[in-house]
Amino acid sequence: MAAPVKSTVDSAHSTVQKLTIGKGLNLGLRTAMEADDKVIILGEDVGKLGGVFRITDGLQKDFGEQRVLDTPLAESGIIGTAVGLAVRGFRPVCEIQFEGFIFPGFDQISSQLAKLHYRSQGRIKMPVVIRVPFGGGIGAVEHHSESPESLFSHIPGLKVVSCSNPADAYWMIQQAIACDDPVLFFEPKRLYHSGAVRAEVDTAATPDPLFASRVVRQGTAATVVAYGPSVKVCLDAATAAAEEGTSLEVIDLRTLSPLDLGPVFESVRRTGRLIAVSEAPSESSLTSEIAARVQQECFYSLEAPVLRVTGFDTPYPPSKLEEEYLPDLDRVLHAVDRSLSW
Amino acid sequence: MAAPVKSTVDSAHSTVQKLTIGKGLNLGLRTAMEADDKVIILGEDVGKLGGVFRITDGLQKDFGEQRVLDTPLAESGIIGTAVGLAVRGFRPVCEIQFEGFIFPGFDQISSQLAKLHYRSQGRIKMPVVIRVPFGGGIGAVEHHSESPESLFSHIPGLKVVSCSNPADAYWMIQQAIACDDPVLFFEPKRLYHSGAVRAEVDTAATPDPLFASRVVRQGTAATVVAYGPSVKVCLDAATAAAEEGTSLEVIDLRTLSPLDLGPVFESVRRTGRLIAVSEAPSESSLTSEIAARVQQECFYSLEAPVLRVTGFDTPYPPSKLEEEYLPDLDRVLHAVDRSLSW
Amino acid sequence: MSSAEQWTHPEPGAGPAAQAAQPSREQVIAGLRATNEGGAELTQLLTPEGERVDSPQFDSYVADVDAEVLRGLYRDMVLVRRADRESNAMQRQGQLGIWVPLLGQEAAQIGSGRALRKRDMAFPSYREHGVAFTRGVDFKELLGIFRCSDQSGWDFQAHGFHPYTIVIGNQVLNAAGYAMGQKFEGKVGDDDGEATIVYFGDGATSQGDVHEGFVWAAVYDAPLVFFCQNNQWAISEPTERQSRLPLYQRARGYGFPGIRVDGNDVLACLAVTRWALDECRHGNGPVLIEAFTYRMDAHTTTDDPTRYRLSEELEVWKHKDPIERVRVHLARNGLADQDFFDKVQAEADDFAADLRDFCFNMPDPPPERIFSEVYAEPSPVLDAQREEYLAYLAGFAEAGGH
Amino acid sequence: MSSAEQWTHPEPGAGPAAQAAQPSREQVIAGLRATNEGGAELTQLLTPEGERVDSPQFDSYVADVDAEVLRGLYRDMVLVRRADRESNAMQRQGQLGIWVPLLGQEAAQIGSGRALRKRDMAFPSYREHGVAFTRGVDFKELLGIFRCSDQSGWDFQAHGFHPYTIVIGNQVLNAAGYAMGQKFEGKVGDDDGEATIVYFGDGATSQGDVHEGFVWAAVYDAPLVFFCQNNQWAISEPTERQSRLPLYQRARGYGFPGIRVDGNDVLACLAVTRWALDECRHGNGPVLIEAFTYRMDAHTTTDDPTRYRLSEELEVWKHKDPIERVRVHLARNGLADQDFFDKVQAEADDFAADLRDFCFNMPDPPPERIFSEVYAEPSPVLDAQREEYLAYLAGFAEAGGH
Ligand SMILES: Cc1ncc(C[n+]2csc(CCOP(=O)(O)OP(=O)(O)O)c2C)c(N)n1
Ligand SMILES: Cc1ncc(C[n+]2csc(CCOP(=O)(O)OP(=O)(O)O)c2C)c(N)n1
Ligand SMILES: [Mg+2]
Ligand SMILES: [Mg+2]
Repeated sequence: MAAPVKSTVDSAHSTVQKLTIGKGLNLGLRTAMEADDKVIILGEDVGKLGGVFRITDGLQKDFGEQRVLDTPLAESGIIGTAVGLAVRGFRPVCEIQFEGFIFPGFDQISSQLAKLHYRSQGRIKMPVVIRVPFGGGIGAVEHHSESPESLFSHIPGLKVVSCSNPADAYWMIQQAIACDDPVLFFEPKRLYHSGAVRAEVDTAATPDPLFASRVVRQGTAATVVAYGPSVKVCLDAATAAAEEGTSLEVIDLRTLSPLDLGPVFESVRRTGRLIAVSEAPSESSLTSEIAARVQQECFYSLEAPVLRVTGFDTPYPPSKLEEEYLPDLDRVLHAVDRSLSW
Repeated sequence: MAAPVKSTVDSAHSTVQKLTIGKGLNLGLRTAMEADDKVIILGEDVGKLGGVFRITDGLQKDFGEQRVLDTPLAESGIIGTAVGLAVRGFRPVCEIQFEGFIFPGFDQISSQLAKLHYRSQGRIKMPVVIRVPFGGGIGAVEHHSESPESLFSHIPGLKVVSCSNPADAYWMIQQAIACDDPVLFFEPKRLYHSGAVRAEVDTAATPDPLFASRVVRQGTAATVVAYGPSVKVCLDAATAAAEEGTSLEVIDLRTLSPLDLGPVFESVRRTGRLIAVSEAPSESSLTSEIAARVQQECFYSLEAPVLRVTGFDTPYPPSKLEEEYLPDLDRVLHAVDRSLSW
Repeated sequence: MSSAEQWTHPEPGAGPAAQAAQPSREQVIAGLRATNEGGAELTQLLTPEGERVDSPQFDSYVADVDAEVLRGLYRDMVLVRRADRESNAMQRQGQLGIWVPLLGQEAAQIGSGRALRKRDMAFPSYREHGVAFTRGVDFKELLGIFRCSDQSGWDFQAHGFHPYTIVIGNQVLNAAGYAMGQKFEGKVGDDDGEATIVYFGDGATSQGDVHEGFVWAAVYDAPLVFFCQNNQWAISEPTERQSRLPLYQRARGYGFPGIRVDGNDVLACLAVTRWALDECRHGNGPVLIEAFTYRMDAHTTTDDPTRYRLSEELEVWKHKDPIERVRVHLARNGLADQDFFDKVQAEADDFAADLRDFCFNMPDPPPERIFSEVYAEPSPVLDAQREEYLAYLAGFAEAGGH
Repeated sequence: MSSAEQWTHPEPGAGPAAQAAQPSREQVIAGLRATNEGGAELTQLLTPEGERVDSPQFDSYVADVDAEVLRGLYRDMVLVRRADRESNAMQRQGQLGIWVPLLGQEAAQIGSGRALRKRDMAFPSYREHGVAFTRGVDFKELLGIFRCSDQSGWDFQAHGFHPYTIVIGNQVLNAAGYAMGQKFEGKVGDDDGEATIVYFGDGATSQGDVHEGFVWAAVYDAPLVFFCQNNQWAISEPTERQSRLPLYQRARGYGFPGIRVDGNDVLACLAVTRWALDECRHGNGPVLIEAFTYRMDAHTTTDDPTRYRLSEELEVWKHKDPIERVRVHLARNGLADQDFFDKVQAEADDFAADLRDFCFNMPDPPPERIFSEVYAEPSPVLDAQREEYLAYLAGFAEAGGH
């Protein structure tokens, strides 16, 4: 394993910066590239353009064309060569332009990336990160708003995480790069440049571990668990609920595989109620898994079944309808009401 | 929609034949091809060889090279051209040689096959069947024993089914071909030629609907739900349990998406206990979905949490270890015991 | 099937190659990417200056193109450009979520689109508004996609025009399958044969699906024209990021003809595509056409090309404008007078105004659309979801608004 | 990087082409698939009759191959064939779950494998037991895969030999990435440069991944030799189901050299692969080699080739046997005596006996192996699953057996 991520305190400058998620990722990537010259970035348009979301902005200029590669247009190629680069000792960070375009690379992910460590009895490490902007709410055309993360959480050998705020963006991307396992890194694209989640990030702080969930708001009446873009929705819902006297506990899952459900179990044992929120379709999904495990671990604590607020089991609709499709504050609160009145 | 599958009684001959699952599929394919000359078969080695499992044996000889196509070696090509053939009005039946090789075709499945009907507002039908031999227990090398069906059940726009016996093999493949939606058809490869499930099939009978679950053994103490190759395991377990005085109800899921959980809910309301069995890894899987929905629908009926007996969350191990990896009679009974003593 | 050997050493665009290069203007921009690389191998019938050059190989394919037809092609191009610009503007005004401009690619699209016959089938990517126009698809029907109220509006069968495909390369395999179907149905083999054309970009050539489309079409002798619009850019990446060789030469490895045509020359695009379709109709397909053209605007309205390309490059290509050369040709040769040009302009303005009007008044789809047409046959699980959601919405309505 | 133009009209295997065709025997089997299609374009240094033919282009690459080296190549081939036959037999006896025979492909594998240097890297498919041998991988270490007690046993880094890859085409992209890494690390550019070789079959050429591997390697000038063993069959499908053209010509569309070598000629395979690796070491990669050979046995032990090919075809190819021609060459030219051949045979028998012994005594892996090495860093969820399962097993043990 590469050295664990640590902060480098530079006493001459303040270590606190106000960052968006996008800037947090950019700075995190830069820091990781400075720390280890085996870290390279691969993807479509990640070079001069800095990626269509500008997450890799400025990196090719500063690190050169052999560390930030504008690749040919093919996702299996991006991931398949990243696997080979990892065999050679590199730590590739792939950018998939939009989550809807990860599928041509699915085979390399499931057949090679996920399995080479196992197949080689641990001789081959796969420290590859695949960054995936995901989720809806940006008014886009087809294939630009989906949430396929559950698929990857079903594949053994992969690790899957998602960040929901600038500090996590900054730290988690570095931790993912430092991790010797392949990490699918899901980024909440609609929040990339959102002022609403902009926050001060102390680059000298000690980050939480990568594969750990976090209680982001404490409460007593019911537990709400979410990840990525839905965390903000749930926090807003909790604020609204509080105004009406209902105290919600909100947990940011952060790690989608392996799941760290300890904090969820602990919370549900107190509240007796759980609402799992995700933009993905519900069938055979992460929220199914959460429900399945919570009903088993907290069987005697549950006062209502685990309820789910998710995207519907349809293709992502024309985005004029996405406000209807995506879990929003109202739907979360509606589920809370149902849970409370079960 | 093509005409619904009906039996054609031929009074001169007996309509009852003793068939394996493999023969049932072969006969079902033949019958479908005779009934509709738009039905064509595509895949690797499906022609002269009759497929590596001989499921398409004899079909190219009788229907010619334009109806049974030995394709170039590329799964995206097989599925992508099947999509185009369907646009043209054909009803392609693709064979994927082993489930581990479906992944190069994942993109065409999720981006085109699953979505063209929705995208075109119903103008383009996608009557494509993808036959996938799946599951373990054949002592094979890597990529030949997996159970990826949960992935497809997570993708809206697809239908997913699995057969567990010769009669279903014979009828369900015809019904899948007659269905105007894309159907992923998972076939329990280790049972293809198994005498243990060989059975008499009456080709003049009226089949059950395709998208319906079925109670295959009635019982009172606990419910066990499974599909494909696991159904036999569960039936054997029920027999063993009966000998020890425990009465298990066994349900063959048959349709994995859309799920038909009505019979499961009904059963659980009687037994109060459910064990869901599948060879697939458990995380974000079909068994998660079953648990999630059952805990919600049968909240007050459950006397124990829904338990799952599944493959582990690891890559499929070297097959010398598959007897340890796959749910077997002992593990099912162990779960039943745990449920009963919760 | 044409002999494989024939294409082992293809000599594409043999006829007009000599005249094709117009070095004078290009050489102005030393240090820029070689925008004249299309030169020596380029099939061209109309120079950027509007001069008609002879082509022994392809003249016969446009023998019927008289002044009227040429004026028609001019009108087509002016109309789609006008509609394209209007749509671009409407995106700026918030009426469309995004727009994918075709600016600069009018000749490639109108020329190839007009080469198709009614029963032929076209599989577009996402930028083929000009081809859509030639297939009789109302430009209005395209807007829903970019307004994000819809994913594909037209009747694909009536128009012989498949829905737009966004995932790069997918449609190439779908088109190969469709063309195989034409062949299996016996619709190939003589002058009346059917054919299919599939559109994709220079970037797309790297995708596995495009390769597999080449393999399938070659192995099954599918009546398929691969029409690659090489507009020099895949978003920010120049063609050099995808290939060492000119893209039309990719065909050499598969044993079918590949040819590079001046994609800004509507006449050459028409001729070469007719030839290619003809090969397909007769069972000599597939054929790869590389239309050498230029994306004169941004990749989409969300793109900022100043980050990755020099404006000088655009200036050079302006000299090769696909519409201007036809205009000059018509005018110089007395094939159209000012009145004609004015009328076309007026028609284009009306066309745009009408489009604008339509777009501004386009209704949003109802929430039920989320659930409709997911399947051809019912799914009880989904029906239950729909009912539950509509009941939930109704609850809000009762409570006095969402 | 070599000039693209150079390969626009490649003249592959220019030197020895004329002598390459051995029409007499092939023509016996009229009506069979044209097994002599390799003819005119084939690079060959040793005829099936064991005659050395000159090659102006390639002779220098085997100038060091004296009698001793040649005897070594012979020995290599005899040993791997013997081990292959033994493994095949052990499968029949239930000691292996499956076997993937290399019979007939010894020259392609030994010739190319012996061309590699220690620091080079090889990415095999699943049939490269001969290459494994040249990389110093103990044949025993291969057996676990086919006994299904293991998925890859050797130390890939020490041997410069990647794990077997079963999913067709995957390894081609992985190898391209690895070769890019060699380049990025500055290990390319002179005689001491490193290179990578990747093995795949004729059927694999249809896969998108192989195409993308071509694209990547070409665009990044990766030091990668694509070594396609065209053994004429992809299970039951002849090469005609994959391509109209000889496969080496696929390279033409990408702008790098493609060459067809007699895959049953160990000397030619050695020479051509050395040349190709040399190109790569110097930064002129990639290169595609098509080794024209024949799968003399079934696809695997589960396959029944009588269902899809005529035994006459096999008979013809027996005349081209890769080992026999070296034996004849050595004998006729007095480079080896009977004693040598006897010794090699005895060594091969010992080799096989040892293998057999090892295989029959191979232990099964413990249940914990299921859970080990899934991740490099711990996964608590999986650890819990392991503990639970081991406890469950222990429960059985306590209760007196599973
Ligand atoms: C599989 C896939 N990957 C990435 C994208 C994102 N994307 C959209 S257009 C584009 C560039 C396409 O370039 P080209 O093929 O040259 O077509 P052009 O846009 O120039 O017409 C990219 C990378 C996509 N749509 N599909
Ligand atoms: C993606 C994928 N599809 C299908 C298979 C099943 N399969 C194994 S070997 C083979 C044929 C390979 O033929 P070729 O590439 O010529 O190699 P050969 O076996 O002849 O050495 C097939 C179809 C596979 N392993 N991977
Ligand atoms: Mg382009
Ligand atoms: Mg082969």
